[in-house]
Amino acid sequence: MAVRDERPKTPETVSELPGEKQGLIAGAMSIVKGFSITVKAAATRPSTVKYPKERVTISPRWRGPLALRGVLGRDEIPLLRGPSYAYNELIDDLYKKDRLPPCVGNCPANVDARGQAYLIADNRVVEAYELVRDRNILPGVLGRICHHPCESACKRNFYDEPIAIRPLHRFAFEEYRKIRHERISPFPRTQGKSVCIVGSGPSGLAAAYDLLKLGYRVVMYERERKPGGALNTGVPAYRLPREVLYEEIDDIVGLGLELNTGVEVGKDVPLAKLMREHDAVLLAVGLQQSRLLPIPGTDAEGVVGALEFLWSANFKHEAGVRGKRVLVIGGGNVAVDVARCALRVGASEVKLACLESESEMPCHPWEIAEALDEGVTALCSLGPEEVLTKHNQVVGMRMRSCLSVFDETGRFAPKFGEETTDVAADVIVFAIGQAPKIDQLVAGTELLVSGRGQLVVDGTLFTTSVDGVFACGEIVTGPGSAIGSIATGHEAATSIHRYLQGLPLDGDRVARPVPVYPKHAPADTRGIESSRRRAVMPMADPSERATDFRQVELGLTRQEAMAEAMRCLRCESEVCVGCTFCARTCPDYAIAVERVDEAGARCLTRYDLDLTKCCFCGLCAEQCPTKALHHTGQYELSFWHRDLMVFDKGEMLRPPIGTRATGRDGISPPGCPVPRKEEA
Amino acid sequence: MRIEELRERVCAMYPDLCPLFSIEFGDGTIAVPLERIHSALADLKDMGFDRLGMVTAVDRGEDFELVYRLQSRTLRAGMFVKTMVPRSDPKIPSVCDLWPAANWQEREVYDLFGVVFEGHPDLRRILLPDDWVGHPLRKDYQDERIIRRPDYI
Amino acid sequence: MTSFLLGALWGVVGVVVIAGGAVIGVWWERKVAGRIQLRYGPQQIGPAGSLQMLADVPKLLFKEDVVPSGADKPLFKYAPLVVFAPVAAAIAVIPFAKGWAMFDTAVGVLFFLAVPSIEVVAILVAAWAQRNTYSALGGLRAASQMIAYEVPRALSVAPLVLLAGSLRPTDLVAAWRWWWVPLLALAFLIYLISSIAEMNRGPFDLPEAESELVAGYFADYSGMRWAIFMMAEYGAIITTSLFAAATFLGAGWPFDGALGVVALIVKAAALVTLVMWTKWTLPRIRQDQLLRFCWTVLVPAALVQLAIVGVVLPWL
Amino acid sequence: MATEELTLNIGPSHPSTHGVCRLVVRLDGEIVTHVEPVIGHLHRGIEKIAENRTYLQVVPLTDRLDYVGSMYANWAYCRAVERLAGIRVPERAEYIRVIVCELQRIASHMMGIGSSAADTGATSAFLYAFDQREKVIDLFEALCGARLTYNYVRPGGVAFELPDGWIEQCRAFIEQHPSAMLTIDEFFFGNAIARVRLKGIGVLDADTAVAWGVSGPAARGSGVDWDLRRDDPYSVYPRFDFDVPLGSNGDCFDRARIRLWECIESCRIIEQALDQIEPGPIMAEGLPRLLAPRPGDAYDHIESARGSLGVYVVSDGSPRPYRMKVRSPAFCNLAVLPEIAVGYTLSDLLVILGSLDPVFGEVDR
Repeated sequence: MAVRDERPKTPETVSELPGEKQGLIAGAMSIVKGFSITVKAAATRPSTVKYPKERVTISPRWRGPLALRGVLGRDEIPLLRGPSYAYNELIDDLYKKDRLPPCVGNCPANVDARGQAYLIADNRVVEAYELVRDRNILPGVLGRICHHPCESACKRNFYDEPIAIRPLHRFAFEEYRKIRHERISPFPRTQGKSVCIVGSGPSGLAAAYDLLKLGYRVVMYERERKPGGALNTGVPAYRLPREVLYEEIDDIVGLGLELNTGVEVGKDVPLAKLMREHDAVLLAVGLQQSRLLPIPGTDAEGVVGALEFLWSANFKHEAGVRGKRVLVIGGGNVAVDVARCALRVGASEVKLACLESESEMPCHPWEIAEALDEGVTALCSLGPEEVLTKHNQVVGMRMRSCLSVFDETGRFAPKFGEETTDVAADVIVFAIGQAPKIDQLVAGTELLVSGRGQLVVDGTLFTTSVDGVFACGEIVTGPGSAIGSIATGHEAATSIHRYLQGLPLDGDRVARPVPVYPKHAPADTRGIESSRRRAVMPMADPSERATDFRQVELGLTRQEAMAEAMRCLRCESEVCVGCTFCARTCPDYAIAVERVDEAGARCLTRYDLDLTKCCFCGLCAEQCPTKALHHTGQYELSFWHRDLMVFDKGEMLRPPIGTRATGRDGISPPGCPVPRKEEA
Repeated sequence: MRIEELRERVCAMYPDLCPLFSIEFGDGTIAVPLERIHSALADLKDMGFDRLGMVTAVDRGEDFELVYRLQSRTLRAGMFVKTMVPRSDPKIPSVCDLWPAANWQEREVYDLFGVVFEGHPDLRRILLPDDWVGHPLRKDYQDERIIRRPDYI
Repeated sequence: MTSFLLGALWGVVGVVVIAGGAVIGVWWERKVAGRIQLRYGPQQIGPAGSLQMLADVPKLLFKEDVVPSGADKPLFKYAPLVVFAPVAAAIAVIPFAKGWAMFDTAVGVLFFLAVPSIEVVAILVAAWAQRNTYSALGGLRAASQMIAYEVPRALSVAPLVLLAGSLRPTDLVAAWRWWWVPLLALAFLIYLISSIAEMNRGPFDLPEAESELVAGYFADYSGMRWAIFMMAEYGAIITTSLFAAATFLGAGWPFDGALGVVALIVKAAALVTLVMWTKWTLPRIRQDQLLRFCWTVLVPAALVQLAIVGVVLPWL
Repeated sequence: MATEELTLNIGPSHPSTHGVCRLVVRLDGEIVTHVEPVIGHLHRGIEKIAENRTYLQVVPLTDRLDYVGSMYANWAYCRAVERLAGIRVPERAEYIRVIVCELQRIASHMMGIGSSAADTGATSAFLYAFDQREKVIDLFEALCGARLTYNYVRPGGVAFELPDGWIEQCRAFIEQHPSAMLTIDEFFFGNAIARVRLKGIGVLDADTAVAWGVSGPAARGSGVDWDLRRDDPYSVYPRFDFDVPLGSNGDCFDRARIRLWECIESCRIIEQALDQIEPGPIMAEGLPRLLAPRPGDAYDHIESARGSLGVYVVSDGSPRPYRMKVRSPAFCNLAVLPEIAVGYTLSDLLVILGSLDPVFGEVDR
């Protein structure tokens, strides 16, 4: 670059100027040169501004005195509500405005957990349940089994501990349960069209709910005698009592769903017939088959798939492992479920072997921790090599040490070491994934199936190769979480709605934003008051609970739940909740916050900002979880009385266009830069 | 110079203090008994530590930990020299004769901790007024004007 | 009696001219300094801030008249007037037009050089009266500086007197020819430099060097008393410039009559601007350097100029 | 004639003491025979206050140390805390830190040159320097919303991402800055009066400078070739190519003019940094709100505009530092004033003080 070449070179010593001369003449010359420089400077345009005419602009990040946008007890927070076909737009809009609460953003179905906590804290528990049910069709179920991505994104992680969003779902359901018959009435059928849903798992139910709400007739078919899909067959009963599931599905039936159980589509009713009878068909059949590994010995007696094992454990409470040593292969949640079930159906010893190291295990850490509590042994960094058999009967498994599971790019590419170990076992359960089994289902239709036995589905619109046939749930996404399936159900319902209304399927449809939230280190909870701590979920005693299928988590009491809901910071709502973190962060103790924490009458009673102490460091507004506390563009902070420098709640809530600092309430002095509109 | 080299040179000079040489947070630190502090600092100065970066103290309860930070231009290294001064009799020889830079630094430590530097040419308070009572950076310093911080974090 | 009344009238006119000039001068200096320093200077009151001083003068008038408790009160109170009076008096002898000055005296040049020098006594008195080390230092500096620079200043005017053959300022104006300018360029420069030093302006503003002595000899003055010091300073700039414009630069030349007065004022204004410009361009010199400069450079140079004029005089 | 020494009390409120310093001066005529700086008028006990603040809350306090160069104190403190807590700072954050700190060096040196100019009465040169400083401050305002106390560098990274268009503004600034510097060079350092005022005044020889712990431009003016950016490299400085300007006489002229060349070198560093900076995170991942490093002590120093600025932090494992000590370069540099000011005139004394460029927020802490 030319500029770089012109850059002056640093001299050897700065003591001498280049071409410097001594003497009177040189001195006079330097003075003349000085005059030439000042003349030139006087001729150039001044770099200051003509004040009233060329107004000073203030940078958007200006740290002026603080103001509040809204306050607890005065302003409602916006509840995220909307028909499913417009919900993504709502979320996307909030996301673009940087006003999407992390719990909502991190949830695959964007359940309004913030609204739930708000309503529960306001003692409107049933409303809270119904708000959640809009996006999460089975709050009672998910309140027990969800892997709660909301809680891991919760901003409270940064301060102390996350809000117990999942137990609150459960609590809301327990409250709702008492009066649920009053609250259920069928949705009016406003559309003449009907939709058939195959499978009654979470995704199918979510789609059914959306479609019922939109006024369609919805007919559902379920293979098993009881509805619920994988929730019914796969989830162990100690985590999910079946009556909860059935009750919630009953509610949907009450909303107008025509549910046919014990009917296997493809066998009892051909799919082609359903496609003719209904305007649209949604396949939500899930994954039915456990994967096995292509290693020697898997055909031996004593090798079982996880789904089969769970099915028999759940329904028969007997899986043929009583008194036997069980080895579970896999490190996922299903593997942990299998291991814990195996203990409950009487296995003498349960081991869990996985490729990953302890820290990399794909299952949720709290699951493995609970399993270890109950007596499961985890063998990490071991890859299955061969099933050892004796007379076609399993006696153990040879495992090879695994050095690394993923390559540099993060793809699955395990590297094995030389060492092998033999693990003795009588039963080996493979919990390494599930696969779809749909050949019977699609027989007689034009649905395309890929070479690996998978249905060909568009991953964003959930359409299949046949017009009018849609798919959702794990059959599309592969093995995943219940809440993820529910999210696909909503998307599929949107597609079906648009299809039936004759709208283009993609068109102006907004894709769900996938925000990335910072990972927070576990907060240092030393020195934190107990009132700020998360409600502890009461648990059954590990040694007792491992023997039967009673629930492990016992649920929150009403008092605990209310207190927990009040802990919610209502992130990004721009309504101050009086969380006091600004006061705690302030290095000068310039802020004093007090609030009343009574259900139904929660309000902020005091918010004082002492500007005489404020050092304008901006830490308080930076960490404000609700963004209610923000800087204003004020800078002429002159007051005619010292007392006026203590801003009380009313002052903090005034529109920040001219504080009383200016001497004229609410009016900017002439020439005072007006804050930008979005700031105001 | 790398710290290991520095460690070797210091150890060669003071074999008995070698176990007290620790490397923590990327800096070499040597703990020296109080009675040898002046000679040790003088030897280190001869070794090439021509700059006295700072002199400070830490209130460790029974003792004050005096911390000298040395910096060398020729060795391209920095190191700490630490010594314990008993709280009951906080006296330590001054190093003003080695580095004039210690003059104000020691006055500051005297001012804020009350450690007396023997042989200092002008040991007076420096930051606080001459009539101030007490030494504020001591952990047991009391003053009714101190605003209590809230207990919560 | 009439001459006394006339004198009083002219005295009032002189004071008004100096005070008004000072007010305009302060505004103009602030504008000049502003533009040199990449600023606008006053801009809020009146067009281009020109009414700024109208706002400042009442402010100064209404300001509390603070007298330090340790001060020598009578001296402290009346010193400013004594500072101002000689400066105002000096304007009386300035030939505004051919053959006209308020007080046209045969020793006008001498009057102009001598009377303002009384200021140094007043400054010493003011400095002493405050009982303040800074002002004492400033006063001492001022005294040494002003007395020293009297010499080159007087020497630089001497060639004019030689050429005109008279000490009457109106005679100087009448005798002026255009070629005096190149001939007396050196004298003019010396006059300008020594006048700047004489009136304690930058770069020779050591007596009031704000970075060392805060405000030097008027450190403890405030309000109107302080303003009188400022007025005296600006008055000195104006009289000096008017005198230089009238004598060195040919008064109203090339015009006559009223237009000539305008031309004189324009020239004087240009000189005033030059004086201000110098202050805002150059750093401040040190006391010993200042005096050395006076005795080793200015005085010899003035003598050289005098010698040149003396040599060429017979041929004119 | 009987003469007597005059004792003059300069400050603590005096236009040229660069803050609230009091100098007790004994004068023989105008010649200074004895000078004793009396400091502490701005002592706020920041080290004591820091013991009662969390690690994050200390950052705004460090702003108030060297209020002409807040970024340095922020950075030095954050480096010490990061060392103590074992935090790895993302590369982008390191680049941003280098850029803002070099800008800060320019802003601070503009103050230094400007005050050298103002002390000698060259008000216009002072304002030309401040014009440049203003531009840097505007950049900082756009960056973090504050013009003096930035609170920008935080343990683990920096507080805010660079705003849109900031890099272009920054480039525009460093394009014009060297030529503006050369103008000041010609205007002030080339001026005969300024030269006689600065040359040979307050001579500090290299050995005295080292023995008194003088660092930064004040030491480099005496020819002490010591710059932490080059000699004890930290952050990403080894990746940049830059020169360290040196003086040879150790007088006020060298100390003042060295700052001017350091600004030009800073432009070089900023330009390279702006070329090399890449997108990425600006904050270390997974930082808890309350840092509670393991017990121990850590020291780190950086080359601030005034010299080597070190921060020594002792942790006892709690979320508040057990002890924080600031090794302030201005404090050490000021200590040498009585050594170099005696024998010059009163006018020179303040020029010498100005050439050491002390900031009393940092001296008194």
